[in-house]
Amino acid sequence: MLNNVIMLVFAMISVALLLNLWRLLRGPSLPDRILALDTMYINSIALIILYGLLMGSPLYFEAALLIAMLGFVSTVAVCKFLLRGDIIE
Amino acid sequence: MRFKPKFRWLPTPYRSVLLFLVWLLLNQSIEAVHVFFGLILAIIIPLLTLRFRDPQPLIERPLLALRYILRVFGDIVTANAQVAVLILGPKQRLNPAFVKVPLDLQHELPITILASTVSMTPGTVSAEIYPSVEQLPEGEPLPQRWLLIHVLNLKDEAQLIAEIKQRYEAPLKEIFQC
Amino acid sequence: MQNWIEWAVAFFLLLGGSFVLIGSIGLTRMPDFFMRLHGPTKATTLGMGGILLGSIFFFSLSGGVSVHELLITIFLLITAPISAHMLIKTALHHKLKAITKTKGLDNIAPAQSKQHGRKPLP
Amino acid sequence: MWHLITAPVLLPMFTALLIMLPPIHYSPNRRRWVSMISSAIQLMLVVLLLMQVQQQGQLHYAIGNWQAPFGIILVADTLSVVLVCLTSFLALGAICYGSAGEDEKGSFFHPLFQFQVMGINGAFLTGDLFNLFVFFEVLLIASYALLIHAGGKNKTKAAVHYVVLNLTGSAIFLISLAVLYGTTGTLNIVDMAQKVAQLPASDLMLVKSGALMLMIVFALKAAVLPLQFWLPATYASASAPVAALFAVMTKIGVYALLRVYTTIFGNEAGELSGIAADWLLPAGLATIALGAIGVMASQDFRKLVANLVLLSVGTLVSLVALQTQQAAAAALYYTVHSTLVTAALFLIADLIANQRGKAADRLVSGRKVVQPVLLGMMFMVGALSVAGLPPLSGFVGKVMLLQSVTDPSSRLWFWALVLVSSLVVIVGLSRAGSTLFWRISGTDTVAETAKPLQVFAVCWLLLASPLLVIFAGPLTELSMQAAAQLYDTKTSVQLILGQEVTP
Amino acid sequence: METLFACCVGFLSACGIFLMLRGRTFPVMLGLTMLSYAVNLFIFASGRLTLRGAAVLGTSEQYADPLPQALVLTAIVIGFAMTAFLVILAIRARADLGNDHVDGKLPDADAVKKESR
Amino acid sequence: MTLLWILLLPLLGSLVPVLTARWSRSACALATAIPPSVALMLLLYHSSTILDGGSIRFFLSWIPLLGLDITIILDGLAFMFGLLILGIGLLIILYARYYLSERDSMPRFYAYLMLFMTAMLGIVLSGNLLQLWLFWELTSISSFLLISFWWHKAEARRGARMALTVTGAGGLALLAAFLLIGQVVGSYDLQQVLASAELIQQHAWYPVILVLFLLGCFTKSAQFPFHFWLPNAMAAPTPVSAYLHSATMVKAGIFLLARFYPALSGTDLWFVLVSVTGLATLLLGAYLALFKHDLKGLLAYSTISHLGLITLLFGMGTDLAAVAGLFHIINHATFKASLFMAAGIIDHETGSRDMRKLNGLWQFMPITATLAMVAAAAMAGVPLLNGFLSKEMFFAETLHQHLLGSLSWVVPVLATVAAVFSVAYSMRFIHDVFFNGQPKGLTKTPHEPPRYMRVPVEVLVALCILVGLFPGYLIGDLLQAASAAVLPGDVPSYSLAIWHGFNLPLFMSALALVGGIVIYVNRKHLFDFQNTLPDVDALNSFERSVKRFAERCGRLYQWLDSGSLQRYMTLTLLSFVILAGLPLTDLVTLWGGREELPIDAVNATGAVMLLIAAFATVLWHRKRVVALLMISVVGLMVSIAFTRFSAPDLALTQLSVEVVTIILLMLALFFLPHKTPKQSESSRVVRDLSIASMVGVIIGSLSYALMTRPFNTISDYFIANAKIGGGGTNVVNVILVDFRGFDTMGEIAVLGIASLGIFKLLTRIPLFKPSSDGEGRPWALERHSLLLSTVSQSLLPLAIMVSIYIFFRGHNLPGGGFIAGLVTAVAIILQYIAQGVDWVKARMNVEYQRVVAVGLMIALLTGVASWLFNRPFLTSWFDYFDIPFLGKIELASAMAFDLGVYVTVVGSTLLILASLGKMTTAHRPVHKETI
Ligand code: NA
Ligand code: NA
Repeated sequence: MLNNVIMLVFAMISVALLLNLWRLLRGPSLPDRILALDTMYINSIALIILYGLLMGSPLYFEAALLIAMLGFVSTVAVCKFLLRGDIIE
Repeated sequence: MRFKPKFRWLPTPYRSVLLFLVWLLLNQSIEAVHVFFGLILAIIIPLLTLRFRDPQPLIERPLLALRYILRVFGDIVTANAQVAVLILGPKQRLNPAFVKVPLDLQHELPITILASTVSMTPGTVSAEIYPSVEQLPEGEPLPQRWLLIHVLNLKDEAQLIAEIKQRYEAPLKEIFQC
Repeated sequence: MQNWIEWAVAFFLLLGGSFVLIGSIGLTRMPDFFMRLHGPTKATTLGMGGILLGSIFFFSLSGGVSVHELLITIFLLITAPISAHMLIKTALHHKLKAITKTKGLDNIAPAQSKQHGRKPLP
Repeated sequence: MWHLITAPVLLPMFTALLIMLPPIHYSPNRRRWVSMISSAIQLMLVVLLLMQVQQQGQLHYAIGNWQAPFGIILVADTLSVVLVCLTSFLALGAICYGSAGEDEKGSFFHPLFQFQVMGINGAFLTGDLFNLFVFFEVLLIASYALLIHAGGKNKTKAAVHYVVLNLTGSAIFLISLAVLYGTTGTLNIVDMAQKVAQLPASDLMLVKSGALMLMIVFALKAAVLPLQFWLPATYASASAPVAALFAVMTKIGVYALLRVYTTIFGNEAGELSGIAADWLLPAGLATIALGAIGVMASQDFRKLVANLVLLSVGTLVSLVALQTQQAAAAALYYTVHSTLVTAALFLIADLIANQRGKAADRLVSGRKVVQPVLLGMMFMVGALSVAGLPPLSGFVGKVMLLQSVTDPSSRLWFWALVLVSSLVVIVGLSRAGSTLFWRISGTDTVAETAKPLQVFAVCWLLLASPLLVIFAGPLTELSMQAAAQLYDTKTSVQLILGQEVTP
Repeated sequence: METLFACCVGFLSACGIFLMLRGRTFPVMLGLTMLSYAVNLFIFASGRLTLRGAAVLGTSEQYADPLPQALVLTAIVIGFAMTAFLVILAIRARADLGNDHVDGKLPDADAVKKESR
Repeated sequence: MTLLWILLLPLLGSLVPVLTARWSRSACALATAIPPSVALMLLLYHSSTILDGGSIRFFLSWIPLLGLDITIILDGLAFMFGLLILGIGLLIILYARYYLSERDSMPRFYAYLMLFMTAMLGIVLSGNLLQLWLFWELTSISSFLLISFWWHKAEARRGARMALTVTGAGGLALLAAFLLIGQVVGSYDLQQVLASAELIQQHAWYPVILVLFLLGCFTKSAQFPFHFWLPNAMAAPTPVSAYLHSATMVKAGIFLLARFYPALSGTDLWFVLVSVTGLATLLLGAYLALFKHDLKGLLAYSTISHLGLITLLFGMGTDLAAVAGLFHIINHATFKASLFMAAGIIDHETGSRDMRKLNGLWQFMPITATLAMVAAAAMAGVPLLNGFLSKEMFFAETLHQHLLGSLSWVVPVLATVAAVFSVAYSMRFIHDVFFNGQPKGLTKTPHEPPRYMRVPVEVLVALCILVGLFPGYLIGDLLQAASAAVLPGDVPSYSLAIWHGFNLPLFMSALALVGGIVIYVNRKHLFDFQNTLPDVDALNSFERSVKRFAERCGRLYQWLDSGSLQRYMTLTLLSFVILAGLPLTDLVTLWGGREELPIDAVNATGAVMLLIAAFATVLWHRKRVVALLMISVVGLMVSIAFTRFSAPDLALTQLSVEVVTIILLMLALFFLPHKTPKQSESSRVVRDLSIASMVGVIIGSLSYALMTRPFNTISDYFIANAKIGGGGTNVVNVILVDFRGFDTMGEIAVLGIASLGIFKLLTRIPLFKPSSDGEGRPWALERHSLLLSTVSQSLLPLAIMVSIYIFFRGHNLPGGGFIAGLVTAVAIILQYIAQGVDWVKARMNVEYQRVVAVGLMIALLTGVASWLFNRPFLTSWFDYFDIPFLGKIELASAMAFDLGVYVTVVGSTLLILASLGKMTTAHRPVHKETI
């Protein structure tokens, strides 16, 4: 049963990722795209956690943690770029 | 309101506790080695990064803080259901709005917590805190500050403002005693 | 016991998955940027919480302890509002159009001109 | 004593780091002296290493005590150690020249210089293909940074091309390494040679593809037509000591070609033996032609010298393509000669440019140089040597390489190109020299005379040329011995892999 | 799966190469980044694809080939260093030469109308 | 050994004038003369052996591998030439002492002259082909220096370059010839070569060898059509002309003809090539000499003509002709050197060499005039002078040849014609200069030269007369010995008498004398005719053609190397397509037999996202920010792929690097345009697309082919030994820090160096700060967001905690120093982003380059530490310790190494990003900030 559930959730996340990609491509504005990218980062955390479940291995946890941290930093950086041009001032 | 730490070697006790827990969480173990190193790191890291922390009011009422956290968690869960409904429901029914909420809080940490809470709870996202006091000359009195929020589906502006102030801002003022 | 945990895992995973999906649907469906922002910021965060809880339960199935997923949840809870804040700031700065029926649009202007008597640094 | 083989890599690295740390980094003089003294020590150590190799034959050193083919090994045979000696000799000269003031025109001159030496030496000594890639990158990144030393539009412009092309080259390098690893399952050069010899038929073409890709990479580094475009601008715009050091950089490409296409795809590679020759020979010959054309076409002296480098590369690559022991020996001797003399010419060009006012090193009439006798003699020695005229080292090299070509069809082209290009070089250099020293316009103005360290550096490099002639007997023997060692893959396999090969 | 993987690698390389052939520094940097993704995947694939086999001892029965992974790690770091250098070099070139063309000068047709910024 | 000294003395002698430069001119000249005098004496010391027909040999091994050994052979031929070189050389030293003015650098002149003397002696004494070539080239070089002695004169520079070019080309041909000979014979030893005539002449390469050899000889000896350099070499000081261009260097080619006569002559090809060239040169030189108004020009063409004569003699192939050739070499050297010296005296004392100005000098300088007239008469072949004798022999030989078959009678006729012109120009030299009215427009009043300046001329003219009168007595033995050395067989009998009775040669001589006078008297018509011919100025046309050649090269080079990176890239990639692609076309199927893994929907989704994002990056690459976001997706998907295919370490690294790269690119974008202007023509786009797709197809195919093939790898060893040998369970990490730690050390060095380079790039950068973004929107006014700063402050300790965790687990689980370093760095960068440089700098004023150095040093010293245990560099060590209460703890040297990695990564990343970030702040690096 669990396997089927995991596959189902996989499908959900995949659809979510595709939706994010659609928004990313569609825009129309830059903030829209950044938002889409940020969401994509978070959704891929879900994806990786699910991989971990599927393989029964906790080895992928750090990747998820890192995406959470780094995705945040990169979103913030892009926003800062659009706001001020200069990220580090 | 208190800025000064009680112990010089433990300037931010709650942060240290948090770090200690994080270490145990990371290692998923309460073996002696990990506890030992966790303690050491929980003391050393705050000392190392102390300089990277602007003086902030310290938590005076930890229990209240815990209650606040639990309340916010609850709010997140319940309210997310509402948002889900809003998202999936017909778009025409939504009444988005920008609302400005006057702030009584003055310090950065409490304001940040408030703004974050607002963002995490249903239907609202913090947009701006203004005016910015970044370049405010020293000694000048702080002006009245506002929190601009975007609401996904506004029913009653006054009620929303009141709820935010009473449900979140007031406890924060208590916790930080400011 | 085993069975109960399995059910819990399934429940949390499905819950999480659904919220993640809903968040992304919101991102796709909503008519303007400000409204799109709500879905990912909240629903997705909660959804992540669900999935991570599911994961915690899952690994306890095999007898192990896996609680570090909590960290990710905490992390997301701290950062998601900030990301949202930065994004909406950017959107306001870019003067993105909100749909016409948005109320309080006049509240934006004062928030944008935030000089405080002094000239800003370059 | 058995760690001596690591010295050419570790000592420059250590020096670089030392120079960046207190208390050395405080004053320019300390940085200079540490750099110079360390280079001198390095030279002594590598000479010791050469003697060691002479006594004991090919040496190898398993880094981390992990034996080949599993760990990375350093291999010191005569070929590689001679080239390391060459690098150390050259580096000492170039550092002395730089220490006369050029080093303070930008930051980190000495550390970067030492890092580059580290990369070059590592590339010569490593016995592992991926490690070769790493050292290529070390020397490349250091060269990028050194190229822009002292700044200027031309440098920036040249650097963009140089960097982008080399990055492409690095990407190709990685792909070819992956192909070779994916088929042979190893990265050690000698081990790969063994594996290639026993390759299943279905993998042959894959390996060939990878091997030829590798040739692109090395040809790009060596600057062989049509991959040579980065060279003239890069060498001509780099500041003098840097350009001098760069003179050895192309030779690393040649060395890698020689190593890989003799050891791995050499005579014992079965189906794949000699796959590079068909491509390399025409490319090398065309490069000779291009270099000669470039020498005639050059509008300034440094460009001219850069084209001389190109010419020498063409010659060397043609020799490599011949895949004979004699050719390899000739290539080694010629490498030593051409590297030192072109390096010296870069320095001389700088001295001349400094004394000719606005005309600098452009081949137009200009101010009279302040030290005509000194610079004239230096120029003369360098020019004679590089043109392959007696009594300096060029002629020995030329005779040796002409003699080494015995295959009738390649001889015709090779001889024709080498001899005609020699003539063109004579014409080009005599034009350049007479313009630089003899076509005088404008009034004499006081310009800075060459500093003692600079003069020493140039003499140091130029001195090599007569020495290479006087001791040509033993040195050619040494080259021959190096070539023999290079071609003796069987002994290498035995020494490095021992009896047992399979893990 | 291998087919799909190979297609991705090939497509990424093609995209990277196309971008590297552009005339401005920024697309070249993008192309380089893309190409290094492709190269990294390529090296990685030279150890063959393995599901459920992270090369951590005791976690599975069959391990993915660890050596290409180590090589890719080295390649990633070196690629990062190189890209970083190129990026700053591009800035420097723009500052020194007044435009962001890889040749340091605008092609003739374009030289007439000034840079947009 | 004395032989070696004959060579070494002049070489050392080239130092003497430099050392004695401060002495008086006479003392300097005297000192310079000592070494060649001694050498001459040494040479004469051997005269008895040589004149008896013997030879002396000296051997010193030098470069046996090349067959180049120092071999000196003194035989008759070498002896004869040695006498000429040293003897005339000494006279030239004396002459030059007076010829050179105070302004000229006498030491420099003498040094060059001695160098030349050495080279020339080297040629004639060489017993080894390669050694001979060595000295051959040295003569070219030293003659270049001597011709360009007055370098401030354009014609001197040009003449020197021209001579160098022509003789240099010949030298290279000669080298080729020698190498071929060496390969045919199997030795470069002269005696062996000379003994292998048959071998050489029957070899298929003989024609090539001969042509190359003759190219060398003819260029040096100014034979038609390479004669043009010699007249232009007259820009040299006259002593040089007298020495090099009449007596010695130009004879080097002739010498070679004589030297290799036994080995190469005797074939039809030799006859045709040598004699026809000689004949043509003889005629052309004689004819043109008449029309030169420059005294030295006349002599130069006359020299060409006489060299042609000698060449013709050697070409005829009879033994007697060779003897005559040798004889004429001596004679020509004596009279031509004296004529040149006389011309130099005239030039010196009148300030002009133009025969149109020079007239009636007899009255001003009767002694010099007499000497010159005697020498000119010898040149004309007037009886009782040495020139007459050899010319007689020459005429006789022309009658005995069968060069042109039935037309062979043409040769003596043409020889006579040439002799006619020879008489005519000699007449002109005598009459036009010393008589023919009064000088016109001279700047000086002519007078006799200093006493000793005339001595050399007197000596040579005396020789002309004495040899003319007593040939057998004076020169017989020498000629005999030289002939014996040249001729393979026995020397034929010949008589060096003045009178052979009335015969055809005598008649030809008489005809020449009369004809010459007639022509000279009627020269007006001939001059008029000559004036109608186009004037060929060899010097200018040579300069022009060199210039045109250079320009052509320039254009060709420009065309090849257009300075366009796109073209370079295209070429590079095309090479890739060809070289990597061609072998693949030989592959029947890409599939290698390994079964594929099944595709699942999630992977397919990931792949689709990757492809779409990559495509979008390309599609929108001109909107740079958008492209940046798209490529982030690609990076993310690549990381996920790594996760999917069991490479967690890769995923972690890729992710961290990805984010840092994006931040970097964004920092960069601030200084770059935000949009790429549309520029590429569609043809270029199509071209690029096709290249890109070809490369893509090749890489994809290779990848597929690899993945579907089974293979054996050394990796099994790593898996087996990671724990027991490396002490870690994360095999990838153990490979990184242990098995292949050396790679990692190189890799962090690269990172460190890159950061230094970046720091360098940013110093003194001329900055401009855009005031608005790509759409012209001004930047937001608020610098730092309150929320962001507050949160980033609290994230820092958390991130550091995480990085410490990642660092420590790396050895056993995914993680390690590199990733930990990047996490730390990103956390600090977040502080920079959130609160700015000032804020961070106030709290942490670290010079990151120092951090980089420390990190690398830690890694390096960790590696070196294993030396203490007598283990190779980077040998790892680990052990487990039982600590009370805490339990078992593993300590490994790999951790120290990884710490180095960590510190380097933090330092480098921050150095890169913070340096760039600082560019827009008050803290931006200034020039002074070195190291
Ligand atoms: Na006259
Ligand atoms: Na006259």
